[in-house]
Amino acid sequence: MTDTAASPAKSGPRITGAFHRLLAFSGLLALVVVFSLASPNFMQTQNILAILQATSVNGVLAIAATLVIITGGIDLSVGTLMTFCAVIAGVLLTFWGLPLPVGVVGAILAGTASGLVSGVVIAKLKVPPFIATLGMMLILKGLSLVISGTRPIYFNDTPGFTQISQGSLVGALVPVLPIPNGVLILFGVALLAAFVLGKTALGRYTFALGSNEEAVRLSGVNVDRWKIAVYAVAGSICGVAGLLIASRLNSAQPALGQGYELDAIAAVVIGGTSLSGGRGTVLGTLIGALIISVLANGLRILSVAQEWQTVVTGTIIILAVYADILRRRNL
Amino acid sequence: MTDTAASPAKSGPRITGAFHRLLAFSGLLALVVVFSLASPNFMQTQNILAILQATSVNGVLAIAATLVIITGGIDLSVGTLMTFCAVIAGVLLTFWGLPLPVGVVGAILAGTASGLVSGVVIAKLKVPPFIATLGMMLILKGLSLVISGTRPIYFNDTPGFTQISQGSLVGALVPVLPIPNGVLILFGVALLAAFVLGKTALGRYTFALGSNEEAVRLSGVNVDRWKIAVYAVAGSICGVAGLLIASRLNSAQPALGQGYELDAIAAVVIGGTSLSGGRGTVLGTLIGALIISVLANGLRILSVAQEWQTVVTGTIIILAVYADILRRRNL
Amino acid sequence: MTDAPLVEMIDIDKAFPGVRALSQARFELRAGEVHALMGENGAGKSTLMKILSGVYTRDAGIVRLSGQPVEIGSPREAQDLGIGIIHQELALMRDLTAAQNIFIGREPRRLFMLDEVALNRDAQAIFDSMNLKLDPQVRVETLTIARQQMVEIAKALSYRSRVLVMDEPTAALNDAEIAELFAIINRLKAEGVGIVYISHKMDEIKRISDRVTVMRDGEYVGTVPAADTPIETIISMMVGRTLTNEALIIPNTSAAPVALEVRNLNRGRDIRDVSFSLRKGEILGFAGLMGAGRTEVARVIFGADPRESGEIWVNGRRVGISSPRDAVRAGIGYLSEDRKHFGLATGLDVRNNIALASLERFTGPGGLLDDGAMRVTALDYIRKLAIKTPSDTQEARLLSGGNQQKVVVAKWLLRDCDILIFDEPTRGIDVGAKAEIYKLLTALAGEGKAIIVISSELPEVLRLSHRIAVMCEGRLTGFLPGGASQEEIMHLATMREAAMEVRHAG
Amino acid sequence: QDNYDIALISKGFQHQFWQAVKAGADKAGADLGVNVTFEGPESESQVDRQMDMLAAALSRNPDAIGFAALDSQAAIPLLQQAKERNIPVIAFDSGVDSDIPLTTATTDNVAAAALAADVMAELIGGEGKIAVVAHDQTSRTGIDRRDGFVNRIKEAYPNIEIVSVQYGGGDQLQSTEITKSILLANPDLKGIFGTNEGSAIGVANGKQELGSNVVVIGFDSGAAQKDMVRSGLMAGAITQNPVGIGYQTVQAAVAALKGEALPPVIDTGFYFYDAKNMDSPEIAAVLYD
Ligand SMILES: Nc1ncnc2c1ncn2[C@@H]1O[C@H](COP(=O)(O)OP(=O)(O)OP(=O)(O)O)[C@@H](O)[C@H]1O
Ligand SMILES: Nc1ncnc2c1ncn2[C@@H]1O[C@H](COP(=O)(O)OP(=O)(O)OP(=O)(O)O)[C@@H](O)[C@H]1O
Ligand SMILES: [Mg+2]
Ligand SMILES: [Mg+2]
Repeated sequence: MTDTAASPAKSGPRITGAFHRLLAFSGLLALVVVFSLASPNFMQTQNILAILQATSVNGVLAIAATLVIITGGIDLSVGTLMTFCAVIAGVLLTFWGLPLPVGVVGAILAGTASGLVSGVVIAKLKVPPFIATLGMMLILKGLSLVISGTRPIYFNDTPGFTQISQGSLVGALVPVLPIPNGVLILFGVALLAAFVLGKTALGRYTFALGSNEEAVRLSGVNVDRWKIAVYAVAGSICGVAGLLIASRLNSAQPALGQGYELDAIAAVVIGGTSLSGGRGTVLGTLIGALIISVLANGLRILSVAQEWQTVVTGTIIILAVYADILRRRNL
Repeated sequence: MTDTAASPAKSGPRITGAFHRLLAFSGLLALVVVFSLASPNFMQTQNILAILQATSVNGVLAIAATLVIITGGIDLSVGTLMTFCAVIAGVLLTFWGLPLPVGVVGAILAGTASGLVSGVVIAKLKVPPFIATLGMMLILKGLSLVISGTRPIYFNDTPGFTQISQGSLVGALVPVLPIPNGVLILFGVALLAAFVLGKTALGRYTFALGSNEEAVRLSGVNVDRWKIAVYAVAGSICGVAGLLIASRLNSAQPALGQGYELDAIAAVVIGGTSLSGGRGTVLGTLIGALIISVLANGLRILSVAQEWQTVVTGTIIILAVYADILRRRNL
Repeated sequence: MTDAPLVEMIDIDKAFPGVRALSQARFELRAGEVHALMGENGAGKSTLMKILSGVYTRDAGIVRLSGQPVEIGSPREAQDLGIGIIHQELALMRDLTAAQNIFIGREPRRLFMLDEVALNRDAQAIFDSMNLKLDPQVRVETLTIARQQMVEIAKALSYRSRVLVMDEPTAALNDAEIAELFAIINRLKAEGVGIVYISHKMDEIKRISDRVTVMRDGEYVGTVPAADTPIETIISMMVGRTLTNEALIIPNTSAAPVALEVRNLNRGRDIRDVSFSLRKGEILGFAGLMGAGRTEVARVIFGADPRESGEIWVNGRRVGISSPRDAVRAGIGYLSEDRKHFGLATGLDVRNNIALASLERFTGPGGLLDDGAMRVTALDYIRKLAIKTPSDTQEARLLSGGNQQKVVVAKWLLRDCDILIFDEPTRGIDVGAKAEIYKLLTALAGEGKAIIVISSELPEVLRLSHRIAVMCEGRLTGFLPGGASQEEIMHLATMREAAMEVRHAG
Repeated sequence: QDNYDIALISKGFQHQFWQAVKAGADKAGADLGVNVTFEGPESESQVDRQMDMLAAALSRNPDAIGFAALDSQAAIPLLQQAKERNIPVIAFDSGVDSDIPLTTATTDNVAAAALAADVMAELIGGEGKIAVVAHDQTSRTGIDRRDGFVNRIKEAYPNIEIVSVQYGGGDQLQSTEITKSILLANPDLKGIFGTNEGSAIGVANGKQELGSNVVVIGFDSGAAQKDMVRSGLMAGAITQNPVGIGYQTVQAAVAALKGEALPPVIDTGFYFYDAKNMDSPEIAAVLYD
């Protein structure tokens, strides 16, 4: 907000949005081109699918984080919440032997509930989002271990379960294109989130809150309710991520999840969403997530030594965002 | 920030500061009292010293983070930078067999340099602090592994080295009070940082930047230079942390450090520093760091099951901050 | 030095994405003169001055300082060249104290340490020279805009520049401080400082300025001597037509039902036992000095701040208002005096800012928004209020100050409340648009809406109010009938701790 | 000699144990003239990250894959792919619930930890309080070593009480703090078992910082731990043969590629070492820096 007057560069939200898309795309494309040239194995259907599959979980988490970040908040609990939801699914399906749909709905509701809690703590108790979600992160982490008895819960008795992310509806129809369902779900969630952000009141308030919460409050809007709603929706999305990862591993790994919030938030910011709130796009986030997994995959394909992988990743993340900024300025 | 005018509670900086101190203290005291009642072993000199010792590294990192956060930025690289500096010390002292002082200075300068880089990337290239320091976090992590050859560097040939944090000057004078040097260093750094923030131009601009960067620029201040300076100072402080941890482990552990940034930032925010910048105190941060380590220590002393430890920690962090907020409101 | 003018700006062009802010703009300033820069909202005044003070770089044109061509690349360079500016939008560091704000970048030092004592002493000295009672150590954030504006002025003065640009310095001030400011300006003038004075308050132009330069749509219209040019001429130069300023007609609302009644409102020292009632179709003006408590009363009625005691009755029903939402539900709307912090969602575009208070109206089943309808409505208000913006999807923060204010006004007009509280509604709005807004308010009253207008501009209060409430130090010191004299108002406005006096209000 | 490309996906990377495995693998690579790559996730909880690594490795079309499964089931679909593409898979460190791996080069962690328990019991005279600082609460090795130790104590040494089992994530500093609080909470503690290098070093650090004389049994080696054992700060430690694991994994892979038959399990063994025996050739051979 502060730097506006001085930077005539920044212009209307739609335009910025459009830019970000273009730019982020260009960064992504650059990476893809480089890797394709560097290794014949990169541009294989198999590998592309592997990349998409690898993006699905972090992508979904990043979308959840996007909603929260646009309100000017932050959600550190996405990772452990994902795990918590996976564990809940495990309890419902494996411990209690309930049918698959119950597990799916249960996991998502668990996410919604936990999101509600974060939302209430933030909106009603006025605890800063960073602290509230940091606390939730730890609480959920502990609960996952407690509930699961600190060991993985396997879904072997629920045959259909692995299909959630590993099966391929598309593949069933178009055998040459065995896109895993996990990827479809990612795109589904993305479309949904984009729709909510762009076309619904919730979305509009999400941006408004991030832009100037007090002004919204003084417009007679029930700020608290909408804020809570955003965190709840984000929570539900983490529930979906929980199902994806559990289905992918055919198990709920209770210790998983911490540290994942960083990747998610990174994807959001690389995607051009500002941590100060008020602006951001789901598409940008998707691309941010893809950049991250393309990088990881590509460097592995080139079998770059692991310690160098981190160095390169760090550098490229900075460069990608810098390129983005340059283009915007040169307008 | 937006709701300020609406909340007459908030008043002059000195007062708010005073509050935070009081409040954070009260939270800390509450914990101490509870644990003392719960376990006779808690209030032992030995244990108090253990807690302080345990606070030293995270405390120093948190102070570094405080400076950056007051400018409205964020530094995710504190943890891996600490490690990087430790490795540099290892290279200088063990690989090249240089004298102790060189290692000390070298490690701190390494921190300064890396801080400078982050600062330049943020101030000149206008890359958001989150991304810039995320990138640095990864780069430094990789470099630590590369430089050290992915193995710990031991300081066995530098006898004095372990004294840096484990020795006890105080103990030498007052045998009953063997306060480890690491703790002294923590308080030393804290005093220094408090002085810089309160009494020097750098400190003034640190607050000014976080308060309204554009206004500072319009006032004809060389914003970039000061911003870079802040990151450089923060980097040097991370260098000190690197020496502390290396001295404690009598080795530079190249794999350590990631994840430490979260504890550091948590301490800062628990200490009442706002992530939106413009306000914050070193004392608050110290107390935040103490709250974290008292909690960890206390719960272990009571040998609470680890999974429950996380749950309790999460809850108490939220409650501590909430109590803080309540008091401020009821003014 | 030569007798070349202090500042010459010739054929300045400046374009922003989608906007041509300046084209061939021209301006000249002599040493020791006060040169008023006039123009409608969005005419390009601030942009021109931002170019002079190094905030923006011009696309084309020449800038000369005492005859020497200069490139002013940054605010710092401007300062070094002796050019100081008071920006239209307050640019203060809210977490810092007044003194720290004033001397940011030029703090007195002892060794490598800051000398707080000297800092506060110097700030105090400046305040004293302005006859301003303000604690240098108070945090700016806790000050009302009026006082923040005074801090900005003090800051500008502290630079001792030879060119001082004042972009609507009095927008937030009322007569008392304006008088002080003018005294200061005259002193500087005597010292040979050249002053650029931007304001939408016509009366001030005559009082203070020597010459007037008028701009329209980013272009230079002309420069005239202030003394012997009638205001009407200047206005017509600005708006390109002559405005008819029809007189105030006070309707008899004594029969109309009471829309809003406030009983024994209390809040600390800011509000002390305030009671008044407001009838449908009535416009009640609130006058008072800075800090009198008008804004505070409004905020409390609106539920933005908690009240300690007192009752609020709407249409004869007592309503428990504990949040702005309750107030809006009860049909009360409040336009804040501080658009930047409490009015505008600066990151959102014009369309959404206008719709912000009425989103549910555009929300269909499933929370679906009807952007089409929002667009139509927004465009309608953009036309009605002549909001200067490239499109209804322009980000609000990119509008000129006055146009931002119009957007906030539009938001509340759209919300269509029965009771509207306007706090400094025409702050920074040009004469033409002011007239429009006055018409609108009168029309709204005509439709039976109850309206409160808080204004620090007495002429505005007098122009609009059917009845005038005057506050002093948190107390209602009296009511006056519409068309009362400025003297009567000032008398009540300065009536400290005296007995409440009510002249029968017509 | 055809230059095979062998991808090893391990459970970790930075930890000395895995670096030792890597060293062994690289050595075998050099000896057998094959190209070996080695990577592993940040922490042993990141099962899905390991999947991504395995998937990327598959995309690379290596001649053979070595895989140390973080989870005994999660990887099966990917291993299936490998099988379909006739890429031989050698499991190392921990097995997989599947017959796809041609062999598993591993240590019996349960038995190894049980040995640690026996030594501990002997050193503290068969009675008293002891504690465990484990490196991980959920990973296979973490569970096996904890349970191997705890169960052995329960079965064989009724007079020994395990007062606390806590987890330091293998992080030296965290393990140090944990150890100190355990010692301060139980002044009469007699012994502590650290279940991997990081934990063990942390335990020894804590002991040193408090000047306690508790009996410390470690796990794995590494320069620091070796010094601590030599100096007596640590009574001794169990070491596996990570270099051997790495070496034999690659060796087995090459053998598989050459179509040679492999035993279902290659037990790479474990050993207890202390100041006395650590310089004997057969022990020194399995210790690493
Ligand atoms: N940073 C910017 N980006 C885009 N357009 C801008 C920017 N700054 C100003 N404008 C546009 O330039 C035109 C001139 O703005 P300016 O602020 O100079 O008007 P003004 O004369 O100061 O109006 P007011 O009296 O309302 O302050 C307006 O149409 C405004 O929308
Ligand atoms: N001298 C002052 N210093 C700081 N705050 C003040 C001062 N005077 C008044 N205030 C604050 O301003 C509020 C009362 O002034 P308020 O703004 O409501 O009156 P007003 O008549 O609207 O004055 P203004 O024209 O400045 O808005 C209270 O919150 C009070 O704390
Ligand atoms: Mg202007
Ligand atoms: Mg006011």
